[in-house]
Amino acid sequence: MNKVVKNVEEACKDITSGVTIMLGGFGLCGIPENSIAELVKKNITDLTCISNNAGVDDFGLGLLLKKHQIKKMISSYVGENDEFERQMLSGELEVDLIPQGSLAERCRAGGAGIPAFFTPAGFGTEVAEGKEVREFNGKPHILESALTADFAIVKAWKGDTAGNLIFKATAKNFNPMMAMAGKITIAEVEELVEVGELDPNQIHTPGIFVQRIFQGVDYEKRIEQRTVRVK
Amino acid sequence: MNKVVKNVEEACKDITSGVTIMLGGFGLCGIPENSIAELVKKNITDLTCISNNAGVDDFGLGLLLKKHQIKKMISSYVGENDEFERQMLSGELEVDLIPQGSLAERCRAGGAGIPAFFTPAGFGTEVAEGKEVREFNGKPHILESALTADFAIVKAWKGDTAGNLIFKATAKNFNPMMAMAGKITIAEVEELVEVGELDPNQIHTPGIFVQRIFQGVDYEKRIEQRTVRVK
Amino acid sequence: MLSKTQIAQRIAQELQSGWYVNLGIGIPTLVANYIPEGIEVEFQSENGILGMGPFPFEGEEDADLINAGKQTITALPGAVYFDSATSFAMIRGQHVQLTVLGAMEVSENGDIANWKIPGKMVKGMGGAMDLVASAENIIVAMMHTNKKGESKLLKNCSLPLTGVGCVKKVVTNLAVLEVVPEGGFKLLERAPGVSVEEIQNATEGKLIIEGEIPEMRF
Amino acid sequence: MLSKTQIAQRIAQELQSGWYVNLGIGIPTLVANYIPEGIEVEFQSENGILGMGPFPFEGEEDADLINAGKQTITALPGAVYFDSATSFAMIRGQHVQLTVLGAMEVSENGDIANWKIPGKMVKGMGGAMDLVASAENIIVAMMHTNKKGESKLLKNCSLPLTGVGCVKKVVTNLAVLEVVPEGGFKLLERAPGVSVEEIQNATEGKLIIEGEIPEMRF
Repeated sequence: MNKVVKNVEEACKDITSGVTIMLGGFGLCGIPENSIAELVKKNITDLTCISNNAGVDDFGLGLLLKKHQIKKMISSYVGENDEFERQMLSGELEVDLIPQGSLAERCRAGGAGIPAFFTPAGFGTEVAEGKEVREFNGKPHILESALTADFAIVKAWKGDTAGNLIFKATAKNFNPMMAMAGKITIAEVEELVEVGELDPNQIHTPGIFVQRIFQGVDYEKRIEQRTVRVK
Repeated sequence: MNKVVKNVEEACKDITSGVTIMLGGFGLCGIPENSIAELVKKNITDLTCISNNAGVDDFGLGLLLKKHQIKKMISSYVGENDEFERQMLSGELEVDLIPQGSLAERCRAGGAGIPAFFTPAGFGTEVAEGKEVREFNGKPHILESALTADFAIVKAWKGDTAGNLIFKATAKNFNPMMAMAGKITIAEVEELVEVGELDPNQIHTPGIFVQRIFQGVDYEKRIEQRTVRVK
Repeated sequence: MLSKTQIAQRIAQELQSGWYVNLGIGIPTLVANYIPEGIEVEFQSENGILGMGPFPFEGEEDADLINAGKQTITALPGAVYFDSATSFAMIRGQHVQLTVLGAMEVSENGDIANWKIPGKMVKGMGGAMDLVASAENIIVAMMHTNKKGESKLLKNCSLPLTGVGCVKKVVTNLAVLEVVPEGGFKLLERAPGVSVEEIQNATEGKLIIEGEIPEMRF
Repeated sequence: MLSKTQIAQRIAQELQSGWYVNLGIGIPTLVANYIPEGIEVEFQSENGILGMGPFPFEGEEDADLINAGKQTITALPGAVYFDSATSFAMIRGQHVQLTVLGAMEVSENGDIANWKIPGKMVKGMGGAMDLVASAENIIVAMMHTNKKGESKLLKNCSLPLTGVGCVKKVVTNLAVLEVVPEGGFKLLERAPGVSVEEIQNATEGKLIIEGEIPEMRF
């Protein structure tokens, strides 16, 4: 089952203004750099972006923010971005903040056909406002609903032509759940191989969740906080 | 963090009559053979076993059934076992049948701190009796609750001393979710290695879910339906 | 009248390239043998494999590699193994485009009963309830009547249900029928040599006959 | 009075062998530097690693290997990487034995506020709400008073809450305090050279003082 598309233009060809997009990554780690650049280039607007973070001013989703392409962000932490702050405080940008674990589980639920689940996270806080509360084992929980998106864009380390994906280290993060939850899931990979080259025991995201895959180019893989020790 | 115990006796030392045990495996594939043999030897009774299947007459959980050690089975399919049938029809054995996907998800939920979730599986059937029904996206769903167990016993292909596990092919099945859902999780492995020998990108079950691990012996790995083609 | 393998062969004509397909035990399993030329599909087995291949050659069986029927199988290039929660995430999340399974009864509103006969040994529903509750596209493969000659296409199911209002199409030894949204089995095709009257006589549920009913073609 | 590193050092004394531990950003991160001899713990970072090691040597940074603070890190032997859903399954499922995090306010019934100041830029709660709602054992590491000299240990939190009734212990620059089930901060230890009176004066919430309060030992 061949899911390969020629390049990022073809992968993103039907992404239009107003759609909802999930984007994998944690901070700048494991983000779909090629696709974000293409979205910037396409100049589409009014996007709803579901992503744990919002990039930095000049990289990641910050590039889309700068051009006012994003109408609404659904995230857990958006702290490293001045332009984000400006747009949020001025009311130009809608922001829906979600506990990180609930965000991950809501994406997984969306992909797994679970419309809603109970979690203790956020009980008694403003996150619980308007949500059903129920006690289980003596502890209050709130009902959270599934998230899905018109497009999910993920970045993997290796992928095969059938869309099977392998992630590297902590660049995995939100990518697998978002891959499950996209109506159309686009995977960009550092290395695209033929089917049969990946060990079927080692695949993180089965190709059934991926509709399009392409070989990415020129990965910058920027480091947000370079922390080192001296030899 | 060393989770290694000397042998199956030590791994199962505090499993007593009346406890609830989850056991990985699908049919006879990926079942914890060593531990089941030890439970038989220990002669404990009144067990509640959560397992997708119930083994065959002379292997797998069938061995525990034959000695009347099981009080209740929670399974999705129990079709290949005459003794099971006899005990069930005579009322000696309680049986709770659960849709396979709901069983898997309920174990995962138990391990993931999700006390309950909605699923469409079983709506309008006797599985839905007494359960809350709610419509999402125009489709009725039922509320299912998490499953946990006093002990979860899983079988892996490779494991390291920290309890990290790798499964082989379709012997993975229910093992990863059950590993998450046991208050005490015991892993028996075909090959026990030192930490550092498994690639951290390839581990299926992180050691945090495993309390005890041991190197199993004498795996029979019986095949239930030997189907072949001729060269 | 179709043989069981012909039922499978007819269902195979429904396959579309790019589909992921889950085949139940029995007649549905045979569908894999008749994939039309040029059609590329991938088979999911709910115990944890995508890209299921044929049975292994003798001596090459692997106890760790089975399908949901517990049969030894092989994996094709591009295959992937996964746990049961992920497997049913695929099914429940409607990532599997077609489910083919057997049934004891189907009702004219698409209810299906295929797991339990009161008073008889109950083997369990396995993954059937998840599959029928979630699949967008369900084809039932079965004989049109039971061993006593009674119709299995009914006004209402008499056996405990597996799922409600979910069956879209039924392929039997006599006919191809569509379950229409307003209720009823719309007759699409006749088995070679089988008359509309014979099908009508073997169908207890509402049979909808519109215009000329073509014979199946193989 | 303790320095920030001494707060971390005191918290490190709470570690028990076999524990999986999640450390928040700031003072909590420093705890990893003071693991007592003979104690074996493993650090979980919620972005997807168990078995987090020290910072990499210069030139060995890997953009794909970071912690939840987005810092480049290394992995110890026995480490494992996982996705965010699995990470929070560990946290929500109480497989992590200890969570250490900072706070802006803690109330005498264990409420915590650490994510939002009305009128200021909101950065988001990240994983904090999941961590505090689920952890069996939460230690808050913070200064006893804010920059204006106002107590951060309160009768009631004034800021929007992160979690309700969840904090078990607070280690500040002045004291170690236990949040008792009936409500109140039970004074367990004083920082070297700090008097009970000083702690009382810096604590707005109910302070419970029973018998002689020992000084911390390092």
